[in-house]
Amino acid sequence: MFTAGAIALLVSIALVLARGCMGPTVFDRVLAGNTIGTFAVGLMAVYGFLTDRPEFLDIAIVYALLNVLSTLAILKFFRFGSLGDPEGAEPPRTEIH
Amino acid sequence: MGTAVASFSHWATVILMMIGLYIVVARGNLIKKLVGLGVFQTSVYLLYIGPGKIIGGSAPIIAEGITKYSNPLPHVLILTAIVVGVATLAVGLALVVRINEAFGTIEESEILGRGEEA
Amino acid sequence: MAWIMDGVSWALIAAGGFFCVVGAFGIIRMPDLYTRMHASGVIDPFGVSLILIGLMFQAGFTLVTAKLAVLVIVLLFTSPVACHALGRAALHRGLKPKLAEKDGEPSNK
Amino acid sequence: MRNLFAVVALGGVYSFCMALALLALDAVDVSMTEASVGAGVSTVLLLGTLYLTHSHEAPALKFSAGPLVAALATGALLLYGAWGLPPFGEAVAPIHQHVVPRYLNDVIAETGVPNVVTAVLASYRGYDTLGETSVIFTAGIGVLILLQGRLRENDKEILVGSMHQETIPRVVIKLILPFILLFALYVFYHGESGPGGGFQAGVILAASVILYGLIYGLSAARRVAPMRLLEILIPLGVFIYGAVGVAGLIFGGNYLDYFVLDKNAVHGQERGIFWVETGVFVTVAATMTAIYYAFSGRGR
Repeated sequence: MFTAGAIALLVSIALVLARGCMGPTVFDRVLAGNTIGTFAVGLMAVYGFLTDRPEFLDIAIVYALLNVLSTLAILKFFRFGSLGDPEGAEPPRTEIH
Repeated sequence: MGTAVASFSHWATVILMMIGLYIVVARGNLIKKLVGLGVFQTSVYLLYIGPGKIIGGSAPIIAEGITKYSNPLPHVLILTAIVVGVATLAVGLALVVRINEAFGTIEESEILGRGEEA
Repeated sequence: MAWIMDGVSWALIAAGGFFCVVGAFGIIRMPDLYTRMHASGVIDPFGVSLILIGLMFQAGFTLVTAKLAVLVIVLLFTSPVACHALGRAALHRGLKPKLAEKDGEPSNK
Repeated sequence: MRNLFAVVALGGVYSFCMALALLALDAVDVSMTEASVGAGVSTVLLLGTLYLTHSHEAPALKFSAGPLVAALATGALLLYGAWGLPPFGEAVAPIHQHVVPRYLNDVIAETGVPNVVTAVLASYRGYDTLGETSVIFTAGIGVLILLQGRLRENDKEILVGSMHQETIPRVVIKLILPFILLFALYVFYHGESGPGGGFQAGVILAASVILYGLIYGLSAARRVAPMRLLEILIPLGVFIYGAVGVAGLIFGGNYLDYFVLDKNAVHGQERGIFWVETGVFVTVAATMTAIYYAFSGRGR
């Protein structure tokens, strides 16, 4: 049963990874990365049950909490052009393809 | 077949190391060089952690009812290596920023050309 | 009693895995970023969360269940925010959604 | 791939996969470190550098075979070497014979710490970790020296949060931040009996400050964790670590010898490990935060 869940998650990771490699724009890649992070959380939980030691969910919680950070950093980068204070900073002319 | 699967970790290590080395040497962009260095580092992580795994063993946190543990020593070494790795990555990126301020570019070929002109 | 719990968690994990694969297919097959984000919306609340809830039934009333519950709640909070942030960033950079074709000519690409 | 943004985004994916692989190899502590570093810190550092430099790579001038040949030769050599390695996953391999059985068998009796990785890290191989901590300290100083000085011209106070148009991230992050802080402390205190410890907790704490800075602006983050405080904390961690060692000397043992820190030797070990982890925690957290400040506060 756990094996089935793990296999489903692994297949999904492979599919999304393909999108991350193809992704025409940067945002597609970031979306793929974010989704893979979510899958990784599930896979870590399932793996804990597979090996009969489900105490190690802490790693999954770290992922779940910090996964949002990189996406927000990219949002901020594209909207304000900097990671610190936004005032007066020109958004960089970044190409998205 | 069995041995091929079992040596998967060796293969992954070797392939990642080749990729990392190639990026570091062949790519002119300094940020990309640092990313390649990161790939190289992760291959070293695998090189250490892989042999430490015992099939049927468990994570090295002592608990009742478990008799076989994987080797904790590589974990210790690599744990510190990761944090040191990110610290050195920061130093490298800081150097890249300073190079960009001095030369206006982060391409190796352009920096070298600039040096010859001067 | 035990077999009921097992059955429920089996069903939840199977459904979660199904939704995960469906969402992943959506991310692969959909034509542009915004529709892909729509597909990824299936993954967080249905796919992974259902798997985690299914695991909760396996763990019983232990610390593990509490951690899994925290995990589900955190996922339900953060991943929509990440998606929202991504959509805002893309829209801000002028990435237009691909609209339906009108009168035989592609309206927007 | 010419766009360095794509490289950064895929680098995050790579780090995820790496953490999963490490988890599958039973290295829970390492996996946790990789998770917190890859998801939190390195992406932000790379993005900060991209902002300060260029985000597009110039096309390669010409293809040269030399690096490819070198890489392939290295790979061939490594495979040749791997031929002689013991088979994967066998308990009889030499790596499992030397000191490790002692660690695994005696760790509870000697230190009372179930997490062998923490015990080896802080106690058995304390010198190594002292070295690593000073490397991090040095790296932090190096980054600060390299990047301090040219601050952004309009370094004004910002009364409203920087992303005040972005209501949803602001509210949700406000909800989540306390949990991240709490979780960092949990990882720190739980590091003796579960995966975690000073390194991971430090990185998570720094990540929470980074998140705060991203959402509410750098000056708000500077108010929460002022640079002057960080300049004290970075050396303080190393100092705590060294002081534990000196305390061992004072009580009549060797440097970094914890058995003498308490009448009960096991309690002494626990105490020593705790303080050493505290030192690591303080240094790592302060250094990572200071590095973030240095990168994001620099003007272009």
